[in-house]
Amino acid sequence: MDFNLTEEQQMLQDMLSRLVRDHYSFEKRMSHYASQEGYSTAFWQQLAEQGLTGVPIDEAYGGFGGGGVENMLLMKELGRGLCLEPVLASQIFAAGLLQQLGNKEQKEKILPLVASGELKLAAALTETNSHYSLQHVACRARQQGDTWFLSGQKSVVVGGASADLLLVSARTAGEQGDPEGISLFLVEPWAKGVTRNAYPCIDGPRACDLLLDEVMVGRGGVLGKPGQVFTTLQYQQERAAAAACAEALGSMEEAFTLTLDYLKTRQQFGQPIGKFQALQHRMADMRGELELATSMTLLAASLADHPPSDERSRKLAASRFIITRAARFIAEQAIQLHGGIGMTWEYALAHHAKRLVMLSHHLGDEDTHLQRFADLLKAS
Amino acid sequence: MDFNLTEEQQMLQDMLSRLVRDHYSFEKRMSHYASQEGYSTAFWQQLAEQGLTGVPIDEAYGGFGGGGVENMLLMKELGRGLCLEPVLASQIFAAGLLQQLGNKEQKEKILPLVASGELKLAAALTETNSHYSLQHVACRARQQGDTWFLSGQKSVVVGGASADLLLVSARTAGEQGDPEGISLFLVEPWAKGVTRNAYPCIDGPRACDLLLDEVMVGRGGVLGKPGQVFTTLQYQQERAAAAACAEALGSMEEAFTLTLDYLKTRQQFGQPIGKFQALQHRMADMRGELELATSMTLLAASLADHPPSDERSRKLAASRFIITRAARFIAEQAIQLHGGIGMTWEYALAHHAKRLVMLSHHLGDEDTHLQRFADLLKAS
Amino acid sequence: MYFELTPEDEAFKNEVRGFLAEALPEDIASKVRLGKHLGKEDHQRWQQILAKKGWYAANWPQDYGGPGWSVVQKHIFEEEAAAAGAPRLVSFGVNMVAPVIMQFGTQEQKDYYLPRILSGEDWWCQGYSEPGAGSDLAAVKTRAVREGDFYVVDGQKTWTTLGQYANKIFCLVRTDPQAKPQQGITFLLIDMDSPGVSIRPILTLDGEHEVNEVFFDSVRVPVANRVGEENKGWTCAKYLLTHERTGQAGVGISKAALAHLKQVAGREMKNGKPLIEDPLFRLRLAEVEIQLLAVEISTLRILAAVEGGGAPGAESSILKIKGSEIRQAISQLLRQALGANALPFLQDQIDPDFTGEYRYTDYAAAAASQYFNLRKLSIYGGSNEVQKNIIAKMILEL
Amino acid sequence: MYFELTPEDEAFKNEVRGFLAEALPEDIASKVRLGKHLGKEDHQRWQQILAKKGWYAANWPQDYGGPGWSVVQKHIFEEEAAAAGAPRLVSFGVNMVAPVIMQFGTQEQKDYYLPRILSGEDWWCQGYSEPGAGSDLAAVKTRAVREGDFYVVDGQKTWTTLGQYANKIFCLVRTDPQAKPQQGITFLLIDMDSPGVSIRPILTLDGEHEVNEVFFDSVRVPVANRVGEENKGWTCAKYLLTHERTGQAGVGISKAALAHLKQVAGREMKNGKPLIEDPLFRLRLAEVEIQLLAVEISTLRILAAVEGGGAPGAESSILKIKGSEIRQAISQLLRQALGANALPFLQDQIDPDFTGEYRYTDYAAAAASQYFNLRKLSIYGGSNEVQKNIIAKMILEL
Repeated sequence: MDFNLTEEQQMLQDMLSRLVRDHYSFEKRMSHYASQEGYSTAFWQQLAEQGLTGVPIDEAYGGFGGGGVENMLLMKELGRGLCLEPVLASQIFAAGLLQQLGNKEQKEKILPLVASGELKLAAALTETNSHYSLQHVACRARQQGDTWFLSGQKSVVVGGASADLLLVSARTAGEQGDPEGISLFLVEPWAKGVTRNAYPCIDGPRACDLLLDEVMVGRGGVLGKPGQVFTTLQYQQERAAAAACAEALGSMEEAFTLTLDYLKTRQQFGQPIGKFQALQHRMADMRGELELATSMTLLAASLADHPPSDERSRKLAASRFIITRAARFIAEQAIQLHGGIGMTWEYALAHHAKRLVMLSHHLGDEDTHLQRFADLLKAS
Repeated sequence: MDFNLTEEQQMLQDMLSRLVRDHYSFEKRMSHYASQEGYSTAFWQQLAEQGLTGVPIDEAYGGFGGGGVENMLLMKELGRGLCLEPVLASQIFAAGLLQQLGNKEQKEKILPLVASGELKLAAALTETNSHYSLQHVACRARQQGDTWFLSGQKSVVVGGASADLLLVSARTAGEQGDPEGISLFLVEPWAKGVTRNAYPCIDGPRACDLLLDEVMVGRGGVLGKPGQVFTTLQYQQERAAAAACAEALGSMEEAFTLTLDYLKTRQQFGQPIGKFQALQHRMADMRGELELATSMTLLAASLADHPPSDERSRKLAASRFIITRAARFIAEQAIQLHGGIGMTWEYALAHHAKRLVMLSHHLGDEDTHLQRFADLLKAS
Repeated sequence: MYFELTPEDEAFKNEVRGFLAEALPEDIASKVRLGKHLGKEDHQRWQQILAKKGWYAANWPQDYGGPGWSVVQKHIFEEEAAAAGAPRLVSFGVNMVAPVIMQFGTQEQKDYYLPRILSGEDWWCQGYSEPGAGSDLAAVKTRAVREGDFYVVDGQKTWTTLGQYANKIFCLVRTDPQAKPQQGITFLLIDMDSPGVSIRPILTLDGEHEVNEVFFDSVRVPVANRVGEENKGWTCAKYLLTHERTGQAGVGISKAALAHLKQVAGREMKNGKPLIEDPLFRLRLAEVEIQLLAVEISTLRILAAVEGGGAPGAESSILKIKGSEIRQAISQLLRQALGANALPFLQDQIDPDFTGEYRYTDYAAAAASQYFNLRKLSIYGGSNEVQKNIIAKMILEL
Repeated sequence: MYFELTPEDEAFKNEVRGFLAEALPEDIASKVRLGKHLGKEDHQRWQQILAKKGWYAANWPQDYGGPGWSVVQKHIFEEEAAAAGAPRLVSFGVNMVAPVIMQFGTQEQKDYYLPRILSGEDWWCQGYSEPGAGSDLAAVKTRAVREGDFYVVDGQKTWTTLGQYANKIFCLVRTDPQAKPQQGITFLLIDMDSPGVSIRPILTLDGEHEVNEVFFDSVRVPVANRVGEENKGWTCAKYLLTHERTGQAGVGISKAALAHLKQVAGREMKNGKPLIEDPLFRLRLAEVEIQLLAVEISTLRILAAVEGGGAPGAESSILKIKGSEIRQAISQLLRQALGANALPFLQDQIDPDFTGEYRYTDYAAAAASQYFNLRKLSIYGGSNEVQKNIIAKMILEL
């Protein structure tokens, strides 16, 4: 049992922390949000130059070879700064899929470009009716000789707006809802038959919907064994969820700090409102949730790369449940304790609150995780 | 819409309130609890003399002919005094069953004695494995000519210890769990083959287990149509639950008042603890729950005698959910706000708390009622 | 004791339903149901329809042009209006400043202002909160110095809801800085187009312009615009706050929102089945519906007490708390029901005049925005914490 | 960063398991699992088994006879002991007064008292709370007046847990009534059989005799029994409170209780199926198990920090709150699982020496009593409200 960071991990954390602090003030964040790309290409460049876009990528492909803990450190600091760059979507989620499902040729061709930040990926796995389930795939791929033709739609692909290459799940066999028969394809967003509608999400990042109309994918664009990728998608979604816990934790810590500072300065009824016992106890409750969320983020990080097992899935669901619940509680209470000012666009807290609440819409909400844990409950 | 009591109802309430206040101090209550019978035969006598044991009984049989509202008034005051007499079990629950299922002869023979307080009833419907469900009946009745032979067990029959006549459900057809095939029989507790094991419940009243070994019941002891009584049992259990809401409300009001008084007098850190904002807000929360519980008790009383319908069942489940939740919250918080003193046997509050918490073990707990409401949820 | 409506009230309910079915413009109702924003024009159109029917100033005495409804009738109207998707009335004029003017105003003020409120000629906004005076209203700093027949007003108000539409603002201003906080405050009626009044929008976290800052720079306000005595404004403020709290439970709105939520849950899919058939989501729905039922009955009880001549006491604080929690819970479930489809932030699709094609469905567009917007329910009109203080002090005497 | 045990700790765990399997008397373990009461004899028997193994005073430095365990080893022991059904140690002697004597006592006191604690010769109880001093410990009124080489003690203590078994009591007494509340308090060791000491049982709501009132009527206590300086008792009290709070999360106990709950839910039936298959009950179980996991990891993090040389700060208040909530929640679910079978109150079936037939099942007998008894968890050792005050003050600096 050891909760300490290695020297290398400590350095990584310090580097990230400095970078975010120096280059991602709230004002800058809001101008990145309003920019054409919806994030800072300059900051992305900085991450790339310092090798940070390569943190989650295998060393064999020019990355840092980081695991769950490194991804945690990365996302926690980016979460603290409400950073908008598609690090989770591209470098962790999609690149991780590629690492697990891609063949040598695919990985050698693509991953070095991802590690260096030159090429961004996005995993397009969900559809309007899938409600966090990766097995409800209606999008279909039809094989003709060596070529596949993809048709259907993909919905709310986070990071998809800026992606240079998409990993699209489509059904090659079975009926909607079957875990069997799902395949994964590499699709270029500007390929014929692809329509991409991009928009910002309410919590900051950009996403897109994809319309696929007989999109051609050659043999080199098939990832993994056709029809057999569901368990890997699930496994990788859990890995991404572990990293997302860390992002939320960074944001929670910041929201908590902003609120604590506010309670110490805001005067009402002749004293700082932090002197009111009811508010003190609320803050104590929030601090308690933060403590549990911190623990479960660490647990998730330590389990993310374990081989698939019910035990790992169970504990990752538990982590995710604790974090989404804590995130919403802290977000709602932080607004409440601020009063009106906590609801204003001009104030960082409001954007943390949105991020924290909407977190549950990305990789499964509280009830999804609670139900999953209950399904995997051990009888003794 | 009218929430006012009629003059007659107001008189009933005043009479009860005075009776309980004058004859049921906490000290007396505890000595009744410790007595042979586990309740006050003298108080029962007083109730009978003032016609109060007849409140729920039809006028045709010497009762007051009261409905949901009268039963509410009755039980609320008895709840306030933590009264131990089997009014709910005998006069409301069991007598109500008899009124609904009995034939003219049965009713004329039995109900006047019940109304006058001379004969006490109890409904023995549950078994160790039935978990609040009235259809999980394993106890069996076998017919031979005009005679039925009952064998099996009945469990935690509240009021059963002091009952002079038992209403026992037994299966005459079908398998355990079937709503069809359940019949109801009149059984004398001293009949051959009946073993009665009595004990106090942790919240005060006495109950008993019944062991039935080939107990003979003649034609005159069959209530209602054999095999067809389940819906009536269900309906009547809901009626009893509505009255139990009122009993809980009386107890909640008393627990709340005791706590409020304590907060105003108990000094810590140089002031009455009621000056601490965190405790004030807790009391405000409790007051809020009490408000909702009051409303739902009224609703339940007004619906109790409505003809059976999903709408009635749904709203009674809702009432019961609100009351059991409020009861537990108020009980737990009342103890917490008192500190150690709230946990002592010598203090009335502790017994209110036990009654309020254990209420959920009598006619279905929070989850039972929530699930029932969810099952009956209207889609729009 | 009975919970049913009397035949008269039942008839009134049918009359209200009939009227709403006929008179409520469908384009407005649709915006309300979908949680979209309403424009000034939407509000005014509906107000005028009501005014024409004589139902706009439902809370006014008949002498002033009110319909003379009983408490129960008012409740029926509110509930039916909400169910039909009518916009909640903007209350600053008709239900906030008007009662104050009726209670404390001069005859001239009554004659001048009340008809203009009824006709929709004036749109009022509220100048209560200041940057340093939120929950602690008695801390208002905006100064009004008497100069002959005028007060000269300097200072700043904030959280001024829909101030951008208003031509009038009622304000608490400090006229005696030496007095204790709650004394020395005066209640003034100010023209928004007076020289020296300026307004700046505050964008809320959902990107919306609903509230404003209002600045006063040497604004000259005739003494005739004062309601009540100088330095006695706190009396008006308290009177108004009591009025504001009543009905804040918003039962009708919550019932309409719950019905909408169920419809959505019947269309959204989870594991290949409508979400409303998902056992866990059903439990969530059940819990909020039960709570709402309990708050509804509690509201009726308080109304009945008022009808019987009682005054709505601090019990209305309980309803305010519970009511806001329920509305927030429903908005939470609606957001939750939409899964990832709650994420897209397409502001044009929430606009009052959007007529294009929705990204996904009409009901998804505003769901998350509305959830965030409704955080205000537990903050404004006296935060829920302040309400608990009131309960502790007024009901419990702690 | 890794959560696994080191091979050495893994070996230690196996050693502990082996020992428990062999040495823990099954009759005691069974009582613990079923939530029944333990007699004095049960406690003493187990203490002596541990003492013989050298594992009784796990928190003591090796110099005083402790086993020299690391923080992680202590945790492993506690968890394994709880899982096996070992009784929680009565901490007043070994883990409360002993550290105080080690830190503040004279050499004579150390030499005299510590071996008697180890051997079980002395059974200590705690004289902190008074009728007027619950959460507000500094308000103690029990007076000690110096007369030559003695203090003469008059007053009353309350909530004295298992005082009926004790021959010694450590007390906070007031030696300077003029001083400020937290000053003027002295820490005294008193023989329970001194003339003038009397004890009266307090029955708790579950009908149990676990706590007592202790009265002092002109009790003469040698000055040599004072720990630390006169009027400096608050220092000892604070030191002890910190010690008391650590480990109050009771993770091991909760894990054992949860395992027991699942077993019960596997046997109790609902709708003809084992309750553990009921979807809603499963969700309740899932929620509490997740929370417990989170508290467990948090405990490990704090332990690791302590092992690394840090001090357990006010974070232990968080664990105390969460830990007590979880234990209470598990006891609530156990009660709930039993349905109507939780109602019968058959005290003899909870007695340490009950050997008869259970009314229903062994596990049902104590379930409701235990739920009520465990309300104490959020009250004693500094109520959860006091813990929140500590968090606000110490961690948050509000």
